[in-house]
Amino acid sequence: MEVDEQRVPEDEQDKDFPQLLPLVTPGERIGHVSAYRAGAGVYERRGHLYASKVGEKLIEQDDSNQLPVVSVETAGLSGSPSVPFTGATVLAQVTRISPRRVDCIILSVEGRPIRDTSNPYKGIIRLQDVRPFEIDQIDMLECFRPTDIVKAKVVSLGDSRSFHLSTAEQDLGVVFAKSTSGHPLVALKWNEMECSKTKEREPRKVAKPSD
Amino acid sequence: MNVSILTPSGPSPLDSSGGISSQQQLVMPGQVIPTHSGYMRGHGTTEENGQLIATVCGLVEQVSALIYVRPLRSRYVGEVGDVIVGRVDEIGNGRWYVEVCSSQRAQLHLAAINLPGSVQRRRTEEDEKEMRRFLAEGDILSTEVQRVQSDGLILLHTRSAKYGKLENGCLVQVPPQLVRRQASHMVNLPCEPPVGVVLGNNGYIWVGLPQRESARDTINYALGEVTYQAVSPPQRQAICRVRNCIAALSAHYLQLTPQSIMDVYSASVRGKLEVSSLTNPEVVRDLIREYIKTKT
Amino acid sequence: MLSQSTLSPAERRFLEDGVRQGFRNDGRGLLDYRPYTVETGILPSTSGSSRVRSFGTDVLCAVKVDMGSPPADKPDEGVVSVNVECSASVAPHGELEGGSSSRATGRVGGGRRDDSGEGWSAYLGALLDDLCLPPCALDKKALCVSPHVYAWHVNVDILLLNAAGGVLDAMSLAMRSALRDTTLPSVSVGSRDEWEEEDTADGVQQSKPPFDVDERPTAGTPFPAQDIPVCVTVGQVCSHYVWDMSSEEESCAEAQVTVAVDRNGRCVAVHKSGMASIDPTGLLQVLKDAGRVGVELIKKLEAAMAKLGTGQPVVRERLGFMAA
Amino acid sequence: MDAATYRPLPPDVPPAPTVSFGAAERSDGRTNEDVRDIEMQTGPISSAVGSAFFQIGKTKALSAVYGPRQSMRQARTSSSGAVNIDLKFAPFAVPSRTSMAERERYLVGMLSEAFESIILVERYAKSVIDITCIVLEDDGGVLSACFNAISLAAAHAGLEMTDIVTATSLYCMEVPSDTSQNVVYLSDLTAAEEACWLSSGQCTEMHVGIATSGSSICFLHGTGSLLNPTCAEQLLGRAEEICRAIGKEMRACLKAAYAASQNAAPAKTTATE
Repeated sequence: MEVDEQRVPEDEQDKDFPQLLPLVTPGERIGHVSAYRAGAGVYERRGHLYASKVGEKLIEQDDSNQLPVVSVETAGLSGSPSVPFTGATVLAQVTRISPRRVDCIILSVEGRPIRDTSNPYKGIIRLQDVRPFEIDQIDMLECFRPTDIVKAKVVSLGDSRSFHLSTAEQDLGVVFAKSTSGHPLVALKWNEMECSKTKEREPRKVAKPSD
Repeated sequence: MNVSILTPSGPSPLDSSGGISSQQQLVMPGQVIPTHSGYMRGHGTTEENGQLIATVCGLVEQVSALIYVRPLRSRYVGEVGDVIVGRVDEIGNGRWYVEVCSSQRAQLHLAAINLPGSVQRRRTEEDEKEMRRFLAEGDILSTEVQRVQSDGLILLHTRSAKYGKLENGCLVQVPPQLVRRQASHMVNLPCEPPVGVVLGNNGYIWVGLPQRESARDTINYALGEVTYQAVSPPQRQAICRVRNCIAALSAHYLQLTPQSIMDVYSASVRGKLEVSSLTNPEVVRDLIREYIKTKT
Repeated sequence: MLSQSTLSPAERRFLEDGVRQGFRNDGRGLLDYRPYTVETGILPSTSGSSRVRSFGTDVLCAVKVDMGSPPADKPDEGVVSVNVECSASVAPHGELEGGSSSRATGRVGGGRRDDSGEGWSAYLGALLDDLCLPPCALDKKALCVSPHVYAWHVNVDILLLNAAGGVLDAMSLAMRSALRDTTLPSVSVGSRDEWEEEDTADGVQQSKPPFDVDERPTAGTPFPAQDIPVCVTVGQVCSHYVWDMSSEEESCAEAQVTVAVDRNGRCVAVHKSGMASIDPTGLLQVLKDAGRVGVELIKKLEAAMAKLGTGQPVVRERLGFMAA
Repeated sequence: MDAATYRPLPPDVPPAPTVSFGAAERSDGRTNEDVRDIEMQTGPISSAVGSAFFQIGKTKALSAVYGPRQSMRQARTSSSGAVNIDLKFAPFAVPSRTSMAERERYLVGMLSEAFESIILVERYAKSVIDITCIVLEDDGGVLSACFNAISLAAAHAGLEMTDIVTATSLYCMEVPSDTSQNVVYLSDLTAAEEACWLSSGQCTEMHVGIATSGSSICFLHGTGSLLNPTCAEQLLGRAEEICRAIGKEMRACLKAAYAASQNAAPAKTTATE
């Protein structure tokens, strides 16, 4: 049954919120499959694209040969809660270290903090996902320590308890850590950090700072 | 629009013979089984002060020296070489967990399948990520028992041309005891138009479009070959009639072989029975009564 | 109505193509029903009982009637309570948390919160009570023996032995035939003055007048069940309407509409469930067809009950309780 | 209930509800088609990811959304998220302190089925979305009030949904007038009207949840003798009108809330770098 023509009147565009992009609410039709590709916050049904959350309608043209992407962006605190998905870059805090894997809780997904911390998403970094080279000589304790904040990429949804994360790229790894004396550590080399107070050196798998 | 409400009717025509041939001995748990010297004790039995006692209710079977009791109704017990049909339940650490109506889920290792284009090489991390592309959760596949571990765990393999994902058809579930080991389990029934049937030893039977002859002979026919085909109405009628015949035979606890299915199929065609009427228990009872007459 | 096995994409495509061609997996047309097998009076210790089977779905219903006091806010009405029990084999989905599983299996009955599946059967009981026993179908005033003092408490217990699609329909059929099989014993209540005199003797405790019950079944009055409706469930599978779905079809159904129809074709209740939304025109068409199917179902049910009524004791003894 | 419990009469005892034809008013001054005035507000509960307050007449419902968060249970086939609705009647919501457990469970069963189809659960794999709804005061029409409160809270929480779905309750009754059997259509009864007509069985009730931008029915539950296609068509037509009006209000409310949160946020930077 084809959903017939648009019922929400067009003139409802937002006269009194001039400075924002046009606001949309779930269910409003924002385009046709032939004109746009669906981005975040958009769903497709029977050939039409509809907004799936409250936010601003954004149309980006990333590369010329493909259709522009329409998405619904929600800035600010009321940003829609995000769930880790395969390929997302996340910030996680290490909770437990064992020889073959590191357990951590996921704090933010793609820059968006997870606001519901009562029952956080858990992630694990397996030995073979820490770095791409010399996998057999890795000593987990030289890469991570509990309470380190790690930037990682979600590899797969894993099993029902935790997501599988990986730090196998240059810009992934420890982004913030505290030394044994309790002071913040500063990154020196890709595998070494230095305590800001006691200048003590500690081994870590450090994320290359994106300066 | 036909609606019918029946009242319970007489006993099923088979209460007397029940599909059990006379010379086989039906034993109850605790019953002593007559033995000959030098016999080997099989499953379903136990030994107490020199006597062989049955532990399950079933038929005494004898294979050379081995004596065992085959239970009338139980979950599927895997044997090496059995052709079975299974449903992928879960995918994890390099293997598919396949539901085969047995005490535990069977396992199909990544190494035990033909890769696309049937290239022969070591399985890499990449293949493990691609597993869902070959067989996803819920998919139905025909496979063979490669090994049965001591704890009953069944290991499967599909390293031959005729096994793989099943498409264009539906699944019927019957008690595993009704599908014995027989010459061919993957058969194209000679009804008009032909219907492909895969008789799983574990009681899962796939009824669908006939398997393509050509692809089955080559050794390296990979999983990906099976695709969706539109089913024409006459083909669909034949498939549904075969499906109902299998359900009829299973309802009256009769052995399922390509021959028995074809007999019931032709009986229902001779009797000009509508496919939908085969859902009516009374019509099914008369059909089976007639089928038994022709058999004995 | 309830199916755990999630179908594979291949089975789903085959089934949906069949529905588009109007020819289902077991050969039925979209409107065809699988035959029900109905028995009544199978539990002698109850006031009324029935058993309904249809190709895998097996429902047992028993009605027990006892004397109690009418509810405070409705002093001139009796009480009818419906209670559904599931055997363990039927409700294994209970441990699947939240509603996610019902998305896959497209079941009627809303989300299940707790682990043991009670939530689902309790919800089913409430749904059946709401759909099949609204005031316009059952006049509860007829259940009152004497206002403020005595009224019948009718307990309808439904046991789901096996579920293979169309559970709500089978339950409503079982409930209607059990209530039709029920007879209310004839009761004579002590006269008013006996009541007064006993009251002062006990002080505040307000006792009830004595009543005596005539146990002979022939003396009782039949339960007023002729207007109780029967549920008819329709599933929307790839925008076609499919009646009396098997469990496979239910797991492919995007939405389900259950209509309760009484014996002269009047739609007495309607309930939509399932994942997708339906359009109003489709709903009105379903209401029309449901009227026709419901009347046919009830007429056939009455005929079967009449036939059962005559040969009742003979048939049951010879076949045994759980006969095929 | 042997001893009659003493229950103080509510101060303003509304006069017994009367049924009227055409333009004549109902006991509280509304015509048959009028819906009680509606008030809604987003974000009353700051700790929740999203929350909403919905009031129609005197019936008040407060809903809050927590999650999506890690699902506790071992749900094997958890390719899609789960919606877990918990509904409670405040102890003071209903005049008599009877236990509302059964009614709560019944309403939860209804609501969760509907919201599993509205919220795009497949975008929240392996997580559960907990939604709580508290009925602060029950003056009739609780089911649709809770439905609207939850719908608004979910939208405010930024959950991905197919549409803004709103619900309303409609009734029709056959009133024998001197000329002919006349069917009267009423919308949105108060508790007194419900008590008087619904329990006696003369009145047919229908609760409808409609997706406001596509006008398809997401939720439907009706009982009563007048559910024949003609009456149903009338009821559905009125329901669509009312639901679309409520939906329009909700969209305006959500946009206002979003704009307010933007103005409050100092630098308006786009969320993702």
